[in-house]
Amino acid sequence: MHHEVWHFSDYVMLVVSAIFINNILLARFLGNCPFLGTSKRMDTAFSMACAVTFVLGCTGPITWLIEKYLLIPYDLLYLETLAFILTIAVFVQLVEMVIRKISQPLYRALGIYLPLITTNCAVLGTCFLNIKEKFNFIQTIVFSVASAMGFGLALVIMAGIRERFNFARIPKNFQDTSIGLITAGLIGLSFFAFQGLAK
Amino acid sequence: MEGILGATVYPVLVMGGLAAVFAVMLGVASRVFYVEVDPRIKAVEELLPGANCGGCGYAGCADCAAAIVRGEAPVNACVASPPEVYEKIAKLLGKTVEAKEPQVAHIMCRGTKDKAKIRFRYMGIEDCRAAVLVAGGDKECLYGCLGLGTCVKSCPFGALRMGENGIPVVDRDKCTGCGTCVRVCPRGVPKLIPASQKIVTVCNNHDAPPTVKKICEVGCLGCGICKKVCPEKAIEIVNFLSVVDPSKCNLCGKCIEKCPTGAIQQILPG
Amino acid sequence: MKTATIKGGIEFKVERVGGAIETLPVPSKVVLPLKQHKGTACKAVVKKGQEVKVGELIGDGEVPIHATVAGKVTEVTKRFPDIRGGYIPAIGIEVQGDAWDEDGSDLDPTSLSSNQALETIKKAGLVDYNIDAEPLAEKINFAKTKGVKTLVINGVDLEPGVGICKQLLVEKRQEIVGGIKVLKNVLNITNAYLAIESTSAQVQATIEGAVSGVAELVVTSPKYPVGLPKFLVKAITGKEVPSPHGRPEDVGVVVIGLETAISVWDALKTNRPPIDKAITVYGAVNNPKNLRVRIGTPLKHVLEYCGVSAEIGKVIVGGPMMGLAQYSLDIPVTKEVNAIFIQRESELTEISGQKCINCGWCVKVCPMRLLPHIISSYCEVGMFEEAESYNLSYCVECGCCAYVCPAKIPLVHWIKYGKSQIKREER
Amino acid sequence: MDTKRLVKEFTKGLWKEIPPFRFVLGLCPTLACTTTVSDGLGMGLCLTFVLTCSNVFISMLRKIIPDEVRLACFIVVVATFVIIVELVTQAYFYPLYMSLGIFIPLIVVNCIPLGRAEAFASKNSVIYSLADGLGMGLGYTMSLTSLAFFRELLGKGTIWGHHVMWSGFEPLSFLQKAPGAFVCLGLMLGIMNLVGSEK
Amino acid sequence: MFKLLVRLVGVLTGICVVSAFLLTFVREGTKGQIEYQQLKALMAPAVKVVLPPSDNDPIADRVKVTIGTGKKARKITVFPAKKGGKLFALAYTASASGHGGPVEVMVGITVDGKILGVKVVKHSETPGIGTKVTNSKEFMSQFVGKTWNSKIALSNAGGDIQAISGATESSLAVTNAVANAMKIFQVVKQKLESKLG
Repeated sequence: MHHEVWHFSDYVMLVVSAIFINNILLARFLGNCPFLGTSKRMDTAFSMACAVTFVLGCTGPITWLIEKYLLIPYDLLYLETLAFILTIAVFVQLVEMVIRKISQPLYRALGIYLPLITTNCAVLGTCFLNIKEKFNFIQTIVFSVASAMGFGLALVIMAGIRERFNFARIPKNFQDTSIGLITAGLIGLSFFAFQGLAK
Repeated sequence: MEGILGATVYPVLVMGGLAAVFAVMLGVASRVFYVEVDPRIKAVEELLPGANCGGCGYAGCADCAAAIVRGEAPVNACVASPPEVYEKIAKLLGKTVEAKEPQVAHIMCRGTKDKAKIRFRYMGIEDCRAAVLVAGGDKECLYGCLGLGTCVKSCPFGALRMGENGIPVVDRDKCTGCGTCVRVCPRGVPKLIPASQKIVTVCNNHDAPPTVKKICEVGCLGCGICKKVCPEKAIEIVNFLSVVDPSKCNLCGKCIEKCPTGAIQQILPG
Repeated sequence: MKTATIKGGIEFKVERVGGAIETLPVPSKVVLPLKQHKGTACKAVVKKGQEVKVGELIGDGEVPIHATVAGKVTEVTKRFPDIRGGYIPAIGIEVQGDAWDEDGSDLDPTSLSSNQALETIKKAGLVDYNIDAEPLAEKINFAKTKGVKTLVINGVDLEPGVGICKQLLVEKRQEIVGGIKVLKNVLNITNAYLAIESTSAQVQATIEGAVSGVAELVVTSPKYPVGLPKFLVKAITGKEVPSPHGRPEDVGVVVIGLETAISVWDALKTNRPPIDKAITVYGAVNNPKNLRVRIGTPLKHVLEYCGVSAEIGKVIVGGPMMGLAQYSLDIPVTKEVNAIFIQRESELTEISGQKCINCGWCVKVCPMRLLPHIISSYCEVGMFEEAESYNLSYCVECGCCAYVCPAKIPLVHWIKYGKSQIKREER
Repeated sequence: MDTKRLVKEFTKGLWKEIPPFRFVLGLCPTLACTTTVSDGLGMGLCLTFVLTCSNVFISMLRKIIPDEVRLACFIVVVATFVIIVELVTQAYFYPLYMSLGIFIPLIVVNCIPLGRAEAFASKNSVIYSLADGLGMGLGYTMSLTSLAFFRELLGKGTIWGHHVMWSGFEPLSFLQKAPGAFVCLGLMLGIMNLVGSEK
Repeated sequence: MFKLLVRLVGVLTGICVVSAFLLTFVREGTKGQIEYQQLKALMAPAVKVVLPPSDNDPIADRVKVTIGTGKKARKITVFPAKKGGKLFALAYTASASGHGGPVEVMVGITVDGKILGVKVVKHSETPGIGTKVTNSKEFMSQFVGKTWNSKIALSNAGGDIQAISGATESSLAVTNAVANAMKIFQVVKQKLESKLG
């Protein structure tokens, strides 16, 4: 990203790239455990996608601020991992507490997926990528949300396919996770086609 | 403040500060946003591995624990736990088998293909529940076993197998008396009986005697001979079907002798 | 003249059975089930050995049953095979005569008041021959309480090949017009349509001329299942009958069969209950025919008359698409029977056990615009909630999907199974 | 101290509960860091170190950590060892560090250390936790190495960088890409189930 | 409530402080080695091109010198090449802005101030156009032999460096970068020699 000034089209390209070309799940291998765990049913998958989008939309910018105003000035870059994961863990726990108190329906729909997010490498991974790609604050927000949407897209596609597994005669030993992984591979293969979108 | 010790000042201050702020936030939030939860959920959660792997299909161990306590998920819902954990959870929730007379399922029909009359050739889906939708089933008898094995397929313990003549057979060693077969059978042919019951009327037909005579060679006619000959008055005729009360039965075997169709059977020796 | 059609459906290349409606000779024995309508069975009011006259009341209940022949009651049984597969009470009569004792009255039905007409309809035991054989008096009363504004006379033969309505439109034009007038009068409405399947322009013009001033003629495309009330209402008035349990009356329309209108006219004019029924007998018979059959005539007698040559595979009452296969030829023709279709042994299809290949043909023909393959697949694996989320209960069971399925999947059977399981779970 | 139990806790991770095959956990590095045997082995050993150390320390601290900050504390402990690994690999195994890239810091959100911390170390004494961590870590290393073996052999035609396939062998480069990793793991899982179910 | 807070803060802060303290030691212990590894990965190929073979490892023997004073002060890493323990050449990087961003070049210079070689280490020029310059050995060889006080400029600016046609901007950037490097040669050399002792 060597442009100094970013135009609208650059942001569009960033979003397209994060969702399709470098899909966080299928191309970058981040967030696979919840991917396989929560893609068995469409409603679960959708809730998880929403929860991840919300958390990443918040923690992406927060970690960026921590990096910029705490770690860089005091030359503590080696503590990045520690500071980021601590922030994410605490943030997720806080949000869970708040949602549980203020809205039971929302908690049933979203909150119960929050503990899964702490251990979701897609979240921490995206925070690292924000720093690695030297994004500014706005780009960080856009990239974080777009990455989470890419995660959600892959999750929902997978859930749609896995719901249909019920109709298929899958050999017993390959049922569930095994066929899930193979399917994920095939989805990933089809996402290769999007690489033509980038220059 | 020189040298290596000096270098530790900022990291310690920054991380310590961050941690202190977070700890205060969490501590305050945990009080302000305190929500009462069923202590059993917490207890079950303790027993689960806590890996939040999502393998059970629920969102994390806490959710799975809640589902187990609510009774939505089986005690063994967690795929990542060894059997000991299941036992512990069952104990915790008081879901152990109570000390009562164990029950087993028994197929209350002997109307095999050669004994019970068939009305037509059924050509539909291999499932009893679907078969009853087609003109009420292919047997003349509207109470008997259709023999398509829905109970066999649905038994979670593999305790049922299809016999040679199209009537399922219960493996009494494997049967836990869970009653799944009773629930799935569209005609209620399997019934739960006390595991010690030895004499049973193996029929489910409630038709009047002349009708039964016409449609099945081995059905209970509801003629009442067994009731008459029973010295212990252990047999009742309920809606043209004889029912043996095992608590009164003294195993004299007179009913078996006299039954014109052989519907009353001794199913256990002794 | 309006035209109407539906989305989806199938255009069968089968000719409708033509020819004048022949009267079938009365058999030596008739059986009259005490339930020939949708509802509860009647109670027999005659005993074994009793002599009955034509038109004598033999079963009393919400829809009374009358003797259709003169003769001696040979049996009053509680367990006679039913068209739907169970057992129902029935009365057997040995035939001694088939004519009315005295001439019927010659009234002017249009002069009767609404209540008088309804009373007669009820007493005559009329049912709506359209589908399901609903008790007509009840249906009219229901329509009135719903404030129905539109009457649709369904002159479309639902099943492919059936030619009854087509033939009645030629033979009974006067009675049809009279019947519509009476029904409009009874329902106290002015707006009526007569729906017929498209035929030659000349015939259409004749009918239009006959009904002009009484009802507007609607010509439907020759597509199955446009004859189902739900689709007729949608095609004619544009109103959607709410699914899954809604009725045309809910949107202010009442749909009544063509033959029903004729029977109403006849019953009011002569003050007699109906004793015969027009049916089409076709399929694997030597002479496919439109027949007027005395109610209670066993199927065996009908088939013998039409000459069944090849070994019979299935005898289906109603028609190939939505009909019910019969296991006993002792079952009589009742008010519920519109047609008898005979399938050859060689034409029977076994279930293949193959999985859905997602060709989408069922989706293309489904007139309810559902996804039959997904619904049936969910039913197959026991996921009924998911099937319901694809509107399982909206299915009208017209059978188009199963007819076109190249994998020979019994889609309708799976769907019926799913519906029954959902009902079971609700209980 | 019970030697038998110690052996049991150690060996269970090697076959009976071998991650990620038995529980589908820690998938991201399993997929991303197995293009070559050396990467797989390196990643596995890094994780083994983190897992063992964090297990030991969490086991030691298990009595003083309050419930409200349990997750945060666990994650800090794990993160500390992850950073140590990160710094050490960077200093002495630079090529490995470069090829594992973002996945070294991401060990912190790997479900295995955190899961073992929650499930085992927080409930058991130090010595068993050590055995558990070591066993699980080595099991994970074995899994990664074997997966990497197939991916490198068939995807590149090499093992440990040496050409071993016959000349003219056309590598299935698909296996080196993301989709290939999913498919390969899915197939291995299915075959593992087959072997496991026969027992 | 207060007691709980103290405990929460105490434990979490305690663990974090201990962790940070510990990590600082690890970091201090590995710092030099990490820098060496990074520079080796980044600079070693360029150093190899611009400096002739030497007895020592120029990366390991790197020296940091400060150029300028006050706000303009910046640190430059210099890679010395020695033979028989005696400094005979040095290499360092300098940059100038190009078409897509800064272009960084590594310049190898003898102790007398004669250029031994030039190599681009970092650039973001347009692939296919700017890279014609950055990858061109002929273009780079034009600098060889120039001394610290000779004029280093493109031919159209009065110098004798021939730009590559179609990529003037990139040619200019490289030339400027080399010129920038030569400007500070004297200072760098002095500071280096004083540091090496």
